[in-house]
Amino acid sequence: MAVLSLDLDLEVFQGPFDLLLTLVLKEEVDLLEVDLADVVLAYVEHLEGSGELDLEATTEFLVLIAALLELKSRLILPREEDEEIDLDRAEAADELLARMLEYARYRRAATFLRERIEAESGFRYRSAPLPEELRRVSVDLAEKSYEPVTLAKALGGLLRMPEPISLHHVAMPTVSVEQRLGHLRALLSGRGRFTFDEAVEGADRVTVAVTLFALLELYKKGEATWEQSESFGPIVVNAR
Amino acid sequence: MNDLPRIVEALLFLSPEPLSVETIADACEAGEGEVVEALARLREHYAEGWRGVVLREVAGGFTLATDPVAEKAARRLLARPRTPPLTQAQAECMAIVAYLQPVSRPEIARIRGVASESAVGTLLERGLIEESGRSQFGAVLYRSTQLFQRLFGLNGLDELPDVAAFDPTPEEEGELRERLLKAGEQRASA
Amino acid sequence: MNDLPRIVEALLFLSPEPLSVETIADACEAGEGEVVEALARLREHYAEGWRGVVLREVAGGFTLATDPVAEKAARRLLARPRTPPLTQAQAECMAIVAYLQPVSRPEIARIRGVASESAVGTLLERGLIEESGRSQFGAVLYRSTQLFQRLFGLNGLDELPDVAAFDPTPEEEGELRERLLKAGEQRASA
Repeated sequence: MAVLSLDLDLEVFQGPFDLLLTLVLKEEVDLLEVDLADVVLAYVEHLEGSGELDLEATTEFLVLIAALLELKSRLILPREEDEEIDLDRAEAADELLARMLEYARYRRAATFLRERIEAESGFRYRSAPLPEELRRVSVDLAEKSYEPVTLAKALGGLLRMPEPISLHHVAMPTVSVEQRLGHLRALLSGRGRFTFDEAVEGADRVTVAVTLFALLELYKKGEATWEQSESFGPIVVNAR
Repeated sequence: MNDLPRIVEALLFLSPEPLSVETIADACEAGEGEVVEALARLREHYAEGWRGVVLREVAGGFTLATDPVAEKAARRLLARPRTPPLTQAQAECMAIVAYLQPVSRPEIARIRGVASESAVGTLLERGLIEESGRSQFGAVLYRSTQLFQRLFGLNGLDELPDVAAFDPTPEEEGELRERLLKAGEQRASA
Repeated sequence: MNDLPRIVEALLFLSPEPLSVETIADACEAGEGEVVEALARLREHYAEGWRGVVLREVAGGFTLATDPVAEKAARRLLARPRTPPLTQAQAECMAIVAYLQPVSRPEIARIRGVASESAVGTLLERGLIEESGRSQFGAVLYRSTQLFQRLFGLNGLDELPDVAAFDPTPEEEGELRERLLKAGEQRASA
């Protein structure tokens, strides 16, 4: 089944995937309101249902969903406050189309190359060893062709100790979005205002990531807003 | 009787790689003009149609190869499959490297929208691409090889068609957009 | 028009070994009589005297070989060392042999953290390294050649540049080989 006809049943939209794309492009559906996780779930369900993995279709789906996710994350986090969201949205839709077109370009170039190698495969080249009398290379004919410093560089590079292997990621994440949502809500109702750093004090990386996810969820539900006065500066979260 | 065409033929027969006019001229201690002429004479002989070997210009030089007429017999004799065809993923990675080189693996993944480790690995292993330094962010860069040109029958990278030739035409692009929109309207009003 | 002489010519061109009439007939799925006839026709063409390649009948069967007229040019062409740029793997193997010689292949692999068969093979084939006896455990040892020094413009191994400039941990004391092995072990397990 083509990815584009994948049937979706979302909160803000019911219908095939290509229609959703169309409406996003026409700005009739607000990408901010589309739950992309549900789109992914619908696709996974469809895959499970069909029992087979169509690599081409899956690739196409991943390209589309990745582009949509990137767009959406940009919409959620406008770079400058005074930037018009609508302008961003139009730009974003154009970029989605541009990315699809770029990929289409190399897909077609790939078809060209495949046909070319196929057409060439009847030609074979000789790979026989040289006759004995011609095998000796003459040192006298050799001229300087390489820089000795490349050797020192190559050897120096080998002395570099690789990072010790981290087994950190093997540990199962034990923190859920629900837990972090609860944590953030408690902070909100307690103080009404806190910094992100305070919210994740002493937490490991996975917890920090999940907390960020929970924060996005709060924003989406209209429970909180945040501000950051400069890049990498503290993020202040306020109850809405 | 001029021996040059004979000598050139012998060199082409022996050399494992395509030979440029300059290299041949050096080896023969002859002028490049003479070599070009000798190659033209050889080409005539090889073009006569009864030969099982053809003179080809690939990867920036001249080389001899068997005519496809012998492919089936050659496969039986050498018990070696011909060049395996490329999978779609490999072909896409190959196209991106060929056109954008030097290009990094993350960039390939960005264009294709999926991680491309295994396809890039296979292309490396088959000698179709090779490393070519590192990007400013430390990612390994890749470029195409001489072997790529040989296997694809190209005499140089400039023989690749302009990549813009593969772009959807403005009409096609407009049509694509319009078709999407129209389908959307019909469904939306239904 | 009969394609058999063309196909036979192509097979002789490809095969590094002389081919018997029987082998050719099998590959072409033709009768031995037809092959003998095709060979006779080829012989006529090759006997015309303008070719740089000749058809020879030797102990094991038929083979193509270059005519002695091309020998001098062939020597000039092929006796010149080939010097395509070294890949990263080749440069690393070359550096290990140059600085630590004599050194065995397993040791090279341990230092690099990956098997290095193909890079070492290429260096051998290009004459940059050569065998130099065996280690106490029976592994072949390698050292750099005269050709290596010529191609890198060195008058002696003592002219190899100091590694310290590219050594990330110059303050660390100890034997170069030992430190390389240690780093290699970590790479292999990474």
